[in-house]
Amino acid sequence: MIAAYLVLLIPFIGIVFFALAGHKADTGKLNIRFNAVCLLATVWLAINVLNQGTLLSSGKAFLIDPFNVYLIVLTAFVGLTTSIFSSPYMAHEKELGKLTDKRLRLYYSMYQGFMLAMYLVLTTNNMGVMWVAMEGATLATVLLVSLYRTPESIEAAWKYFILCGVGIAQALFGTILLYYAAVQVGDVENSLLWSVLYENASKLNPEILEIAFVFMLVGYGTKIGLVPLHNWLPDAHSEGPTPMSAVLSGLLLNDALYAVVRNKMLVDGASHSDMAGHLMMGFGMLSFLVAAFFLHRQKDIKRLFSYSSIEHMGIMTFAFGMGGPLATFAALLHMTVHSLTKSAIFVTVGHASQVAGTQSMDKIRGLIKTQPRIGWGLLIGTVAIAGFPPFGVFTSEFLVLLATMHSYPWLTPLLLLGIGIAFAGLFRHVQPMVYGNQPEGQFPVKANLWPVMIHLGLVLWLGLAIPGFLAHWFSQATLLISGSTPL
Amino acid sequence: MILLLAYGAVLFSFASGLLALMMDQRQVLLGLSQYWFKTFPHNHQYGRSVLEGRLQEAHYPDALRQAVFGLLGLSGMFAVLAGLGVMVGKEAFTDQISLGLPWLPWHVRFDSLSGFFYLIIGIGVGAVSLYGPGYVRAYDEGQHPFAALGLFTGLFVSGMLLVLLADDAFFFMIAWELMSVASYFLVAFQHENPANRRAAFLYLLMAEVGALAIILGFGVLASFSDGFTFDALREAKLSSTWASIAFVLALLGFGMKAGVVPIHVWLPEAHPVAPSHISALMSGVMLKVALYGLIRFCYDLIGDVHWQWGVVLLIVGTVSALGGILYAMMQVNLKRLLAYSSVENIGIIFMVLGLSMIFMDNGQPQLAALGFLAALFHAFNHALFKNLLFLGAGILQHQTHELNIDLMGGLIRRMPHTSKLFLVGCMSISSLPLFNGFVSEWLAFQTALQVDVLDNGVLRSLIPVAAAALALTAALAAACFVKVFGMIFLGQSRSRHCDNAHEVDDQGMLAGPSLLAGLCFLIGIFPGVIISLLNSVAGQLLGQTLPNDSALGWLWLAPVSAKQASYSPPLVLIAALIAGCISFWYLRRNPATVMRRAEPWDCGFGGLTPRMQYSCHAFTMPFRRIFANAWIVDERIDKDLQGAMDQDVAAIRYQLHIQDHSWPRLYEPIARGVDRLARQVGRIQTGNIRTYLGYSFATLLLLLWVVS
Amino acid sequence: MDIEQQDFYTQAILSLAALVGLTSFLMLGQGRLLRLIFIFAMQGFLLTLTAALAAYSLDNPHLYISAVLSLVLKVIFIPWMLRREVIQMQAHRDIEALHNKTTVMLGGASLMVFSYYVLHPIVQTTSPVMLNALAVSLSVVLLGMLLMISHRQAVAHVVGFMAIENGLFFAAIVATNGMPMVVELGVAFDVLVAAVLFGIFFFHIRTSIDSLDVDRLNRLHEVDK
Amino acid sequence: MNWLIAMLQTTLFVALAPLLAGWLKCCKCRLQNRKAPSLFQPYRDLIKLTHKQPVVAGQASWLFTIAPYLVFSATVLAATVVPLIAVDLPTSASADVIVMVGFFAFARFFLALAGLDIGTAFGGMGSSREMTISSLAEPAMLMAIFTLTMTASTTNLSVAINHVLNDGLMLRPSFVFALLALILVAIAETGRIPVDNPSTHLELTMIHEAMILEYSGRHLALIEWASQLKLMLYGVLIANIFFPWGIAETFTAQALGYGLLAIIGKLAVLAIFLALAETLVAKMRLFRVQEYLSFAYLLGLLGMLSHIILEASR
Repeated sequence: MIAAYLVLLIPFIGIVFFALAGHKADTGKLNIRFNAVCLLATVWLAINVLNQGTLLSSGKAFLIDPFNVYLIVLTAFVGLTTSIFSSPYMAHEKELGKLTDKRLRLYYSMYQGFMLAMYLVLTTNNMGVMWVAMEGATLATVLLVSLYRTPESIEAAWKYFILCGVGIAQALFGTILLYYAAVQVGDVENSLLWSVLYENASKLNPEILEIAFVFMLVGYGTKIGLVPLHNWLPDAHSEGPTPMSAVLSGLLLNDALYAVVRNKMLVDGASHSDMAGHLMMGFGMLSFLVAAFFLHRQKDIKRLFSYSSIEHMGIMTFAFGMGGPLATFAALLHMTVHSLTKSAIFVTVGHASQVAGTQSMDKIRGLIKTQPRIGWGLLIGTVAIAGFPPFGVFTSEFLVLLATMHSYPWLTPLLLLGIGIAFAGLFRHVQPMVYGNQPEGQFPVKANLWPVMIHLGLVLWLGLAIPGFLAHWFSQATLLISGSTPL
Repeated sequence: MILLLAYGAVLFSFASGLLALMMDQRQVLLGLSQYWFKTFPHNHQYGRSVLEGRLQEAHYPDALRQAVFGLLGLSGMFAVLAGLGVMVGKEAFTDQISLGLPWLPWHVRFDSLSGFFYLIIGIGVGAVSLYGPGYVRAYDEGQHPFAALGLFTGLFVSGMLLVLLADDAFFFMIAWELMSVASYFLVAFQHENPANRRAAFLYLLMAEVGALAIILGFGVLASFSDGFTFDALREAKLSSTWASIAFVLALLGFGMKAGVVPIHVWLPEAHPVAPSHISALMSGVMLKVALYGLIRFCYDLIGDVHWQWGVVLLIVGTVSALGGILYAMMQVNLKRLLAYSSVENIGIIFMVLGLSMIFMDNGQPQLAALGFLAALFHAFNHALFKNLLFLGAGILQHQTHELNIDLMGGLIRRMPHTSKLFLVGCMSISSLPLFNGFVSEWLAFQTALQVDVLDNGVLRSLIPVAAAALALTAALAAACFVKVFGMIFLGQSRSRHCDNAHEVDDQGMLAGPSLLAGLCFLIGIFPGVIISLLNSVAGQLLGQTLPNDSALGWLWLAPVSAKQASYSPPLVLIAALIAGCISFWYLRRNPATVMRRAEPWDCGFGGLTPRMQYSCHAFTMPFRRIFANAWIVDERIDKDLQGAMDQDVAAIRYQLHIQDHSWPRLYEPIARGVDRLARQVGRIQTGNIRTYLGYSFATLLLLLWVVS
Repeated sequence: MDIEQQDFYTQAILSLAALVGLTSFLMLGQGRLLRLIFIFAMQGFLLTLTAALAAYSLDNPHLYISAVLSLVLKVIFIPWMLRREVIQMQAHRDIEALHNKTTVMLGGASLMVFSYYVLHPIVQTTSPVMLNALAVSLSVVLLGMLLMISHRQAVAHVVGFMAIENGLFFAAIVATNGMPMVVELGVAFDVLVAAVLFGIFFFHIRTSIDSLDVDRLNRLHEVDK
Repeated sequence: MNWLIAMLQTTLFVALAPLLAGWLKCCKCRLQNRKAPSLFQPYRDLIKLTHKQPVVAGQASWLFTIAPYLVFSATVLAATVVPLIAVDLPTSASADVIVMVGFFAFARFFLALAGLDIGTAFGGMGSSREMTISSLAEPAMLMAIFTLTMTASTTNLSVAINHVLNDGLMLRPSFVFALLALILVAIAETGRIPVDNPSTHLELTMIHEAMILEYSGRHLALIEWASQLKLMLYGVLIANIFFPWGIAETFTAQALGYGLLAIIGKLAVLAIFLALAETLVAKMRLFRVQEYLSFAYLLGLLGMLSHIILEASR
């Protein structure tokens, strides 16, 4: 359990430290170290979980089970690789004069703040604290979205702030309702603890829980980016600094979905109707389809990939909603591979827009000829995210498709349509950027592409074979969520 | 042992891909070799000198290319051996590789059907590996890095081989998509051309949609069984409706890859722009893998085929065959033409396969086996001659830097070897007797003519009509390839490039096609070899082989019974030789009649110019008039007028634009629809935060209303 | 349910609920920013009263902390901050003309009914008082959203946002006698930080578009003009 | 022995072909009130041509010189398949009717290539037209033949003829249609009026003649002979399939002699009909040919359908 406290403590120190000294020249490297230590702590935590099974802290304040342990490691990992990417990236931005010392301090401090919020969301056992942490994540990142202080970025940040704030307020209402339902059957003190709620789920009033779930879904769903609550997402992703987009897409959305799924487990325990699942399926499918169409109309490279995130979150929500071991397993896997792939893509996207000096896709051309690594990274990343094997995204989409065919065959044409359209939307934009001749005045930039290679390598590995411990966690989590395992 | 050979083929192709990555790593290799010889200084003196010679800067690229293609060749050889071995052994091998999902390792099964397609791939890859080193040398390393080309070629080949090995849906799809993606990168290889990018995009998009359809097809089967292994899927008990849905999905998916009309459009876009040896593999081999998928899916996994599916295949095949050859005829780009001709041949294969299904469901397993055999035989033949023709086209492109048939001409004198090889290809594809194309077509006719055994009147009248369409296709194909050969090799040269063209220097570039041409001829004469191999496939898959096809001895081909039909290519060859020799001898014995060369007849207008010749468009004009509705023809004649009253014609420009019907009828509406929908959907994102809040509000109210 | 039969606490809570609801309505129809802020402070005060009352009646000391928090934050700090900003930015003279005030008010009223309708299933498990209180807090939340949707001033959006928070707070006190302490503190912290951030944003928005009208924040759209 | 007879039959086929052409020309001249040349004039022409020195265009390739031999051999091979005077000969088992069509295609393929080889406009024109017409004629012909082969359920010509013989005289509607279709196709394929005119060298109407315009000497002889052979082949096909009576079923000298006489008689009559038709009908425009051939195809199809609907056993 010490590991868990450590995981929370390190970013907390980070916030304070960088708030004071974030403008120094080697802060980027220091940030990497902070994240690296954090990753070590999470790995330690993971080993503990692997050896001892589910961990519950003494005050029951923290719960580490197979469902969140891998997300914690993933968070730390993506946090680390993104910090590796952000170090030269931010240095470059500072050279260009886009940033001042003060803002760099803010950036690094809030980076750690965001990581703290993420860890807290995942580790906490208390649904209220989860909400607080989720709101904290919004607060930490909202100033980062407007870091460049351009009118667009301020607008995006404002929208992000208001929409997510209002949205997440609904989630609090849902949490209060949940609490209300819980205090009627259990003791007041521990009634918001998930582990307690989960044990008593069958005693809870299903009607209240269903209403509570609606609020939760709308609330956290805003953060997941479910259509039609998604409007903030492309704006925030496109206007903030790219490392931020990478962690937003790779981590924040996952964690919001994590929160929804935790709640769904409670609702499923209380009520025997599939209402929660059906709502999630509906939202998931809608997001997936609408985002697929949105992809076709994008002009900004980061907006493009943020819509792709919406699309994938839609798939995951859909799969979680469908329930069943296969779909749940697929959704868990998809969370992992999507995070890895999408953050890798954002890294290359960041460098690509630095190469071209713009985020406008019309002006980015011939990346492979200009800087082959960035070009190939973007292309391969897109291939991976589009769901081509042997990358892991394929595995999860394959399972989702098969599960859908099994349970809701009449939905498969929609899935087929959506994947096809989304694919076309992505590639019609990505291809011209990476291929073709090098335009005038486009030169390579200093870039560290190890994160991309590592991420894509991992995704490839997950596509070819899922390592034993991960498979074990996935199947345990599947058991927890859906009641049976696919094994 | 045989399984090891099969794995070896995969590994070698994979290794060749990885080796290609070493193109930029000469220093690393040099360091490695020095380290190696420093550690073990005593032995390998000879090897050391050779290796270090190769690693010198001047020799390195060539040596590496040789090595990469050498590995590919080994892979091909192993594939051939493995394929032959499993077909002769008539035994299926299974294995598991501990990759994949935790509860689903990759299942491997190598049986006669896989073996046969292994053989096809092996031959194709073997020919390409001979041809490749010479061909790719022309690429500028800075512009078109060999590393990418070699890597994806290796992956492409290993992907195709893995598809054949796969014995569960998941592994199958991984291998399938590996094949698609790798070939996508190959199509996009020369990506500075917009045509390449467009083709690659279209190709990948259609591959993706097709793959999804296949996954769903597997999904249907998996819904009725417990697991994704093919063994489990075979056990699936499907209702007739679901089986048909699965079939349609499979047809969509595999048909998209195989290129049946109207889902063929990626083919004529992608094949012309890929490097020629890759187009050869794609057209000659990859389409066969799609065919394999369909056969595996329908005959093996679903099991009991319905005759209605056969009718669907028959119709789709007929349309593809006719459409393919008609479109092919109108093309002026040689590789595009060949691509359309692939559509035609795939159509023929599908037709025959459809016949086989019809017979199968009507309780005629023997005739089903005949049709099945004819289909596979044609697939094999098509692999040979299409590979040959694409490699030939590659030579032409390599030597003349031109793919436009209308700008070639007279190359038979400048490129004698190439022209002979190409002629063999043209004759095979036109299904002329003595060549392999004819044998499979003959078998196809034999299958169609057995229609008398059926009870269903509709089928009885439909199949002969299809047979006549097949005849029309064959005749049109002959016309088409007369055009191809005539325009390219005969007549007078139509452009400067062709004037300066000469035969290729690289022996390998001729060796590859020669191998294929030789096989085309040999199999045309001794088809029994392939048929006996195929009998093992049919025996394993359908449980039915052809009756003793050797009743008349190995010289004869009598698929049903000697009474009904027989064909003996060796005898025909002998007879032809006798007739030819006699006439030759008789007519040339008089020394006074030595041939004299003179100017050709020019109607007294003073010399022929190349522009007087019939061009492609002129040659096909009668067809254009007769089958006017098969294309969207945009013909324009512009006249430059001059002189008083504008009465003198100074110059005439003729423009002809021919388009596939499927674009404006099918694809453009879809593209427009998506764009329009996307525009509508885009209106959600108004930019006004109050609207967004409104969405959120409305969603909340709606959901609350729903649950309460 | 007869109000005469309830104890004094319940009666007081119900009255306060009615007053909170009323303040929400008042805010919804208010076009002047300073008055809006004032009504918001009033609402905060009512919440403080409620918390204190609940703490007193139920003998629940940690609700006193909630009451103090709410007093400090929602009655004093946030209104003060908003007021200062509005005056600084010379926005207090802007009168926002609501286009269809009647419709909005009617909509608000129907929202109240809707809240009762939605929460009606709960009635089986709980006292009607709770239902009333919950319904009022839900309608405060919804009215807060409606306020944001109908007003164009950024300040009004912040007020709406905080009003939603008020509704939640009210629900927490009435229905469950407050959340666990750690959550309460966390929420209060979040609200505080949010308020500060809003202050920062007013400044940024003002400098970037020279106005606080959120309708002018519309560069990021995807509609073909 | 059988093989000997088969070779003899083929030789006979090749030898008689010019005679048929001569007879046809005779009939035609008579019908047109012209003085007819000798019946053996085609032989004399051929001999004359073989003694001449062939003149070949300067830029002609090896394909141009080899094509006549190939064309001739392919046509001879086709002739081996078709029973002329006797059925059940071994050569007809080595290849069936589909192979025969294949031989025709083979010959045509090379003839068309040869036409393109020199690079004159005429050659290209002839090749293009020839390929067009034949690609339309081929399906029609197969349709007609399929009717027969389905009746006899074999594609082996010899067996099929046997089948018709054994059935005796039966009125089959399908045969009527097939016969008509085959006649139409034969006219088109052998380049007779109204599709093509073998005796014209008018530039714009030539089809077959345009392709071989550059040939002379022995090459021309071979090609001429091959086309005479083809004419005879079609004649024999029509005669022996639809009116097989008289053909030898045993290999006695008597039977063979009768067979020979019978076929000569049948061909003579057929030639008269053909000459009559050529005299009465005018040549049609090139782009009417497709209508003509689609009519043939339609007839073939009708034959097939009437076989399936009216005659089939079930």
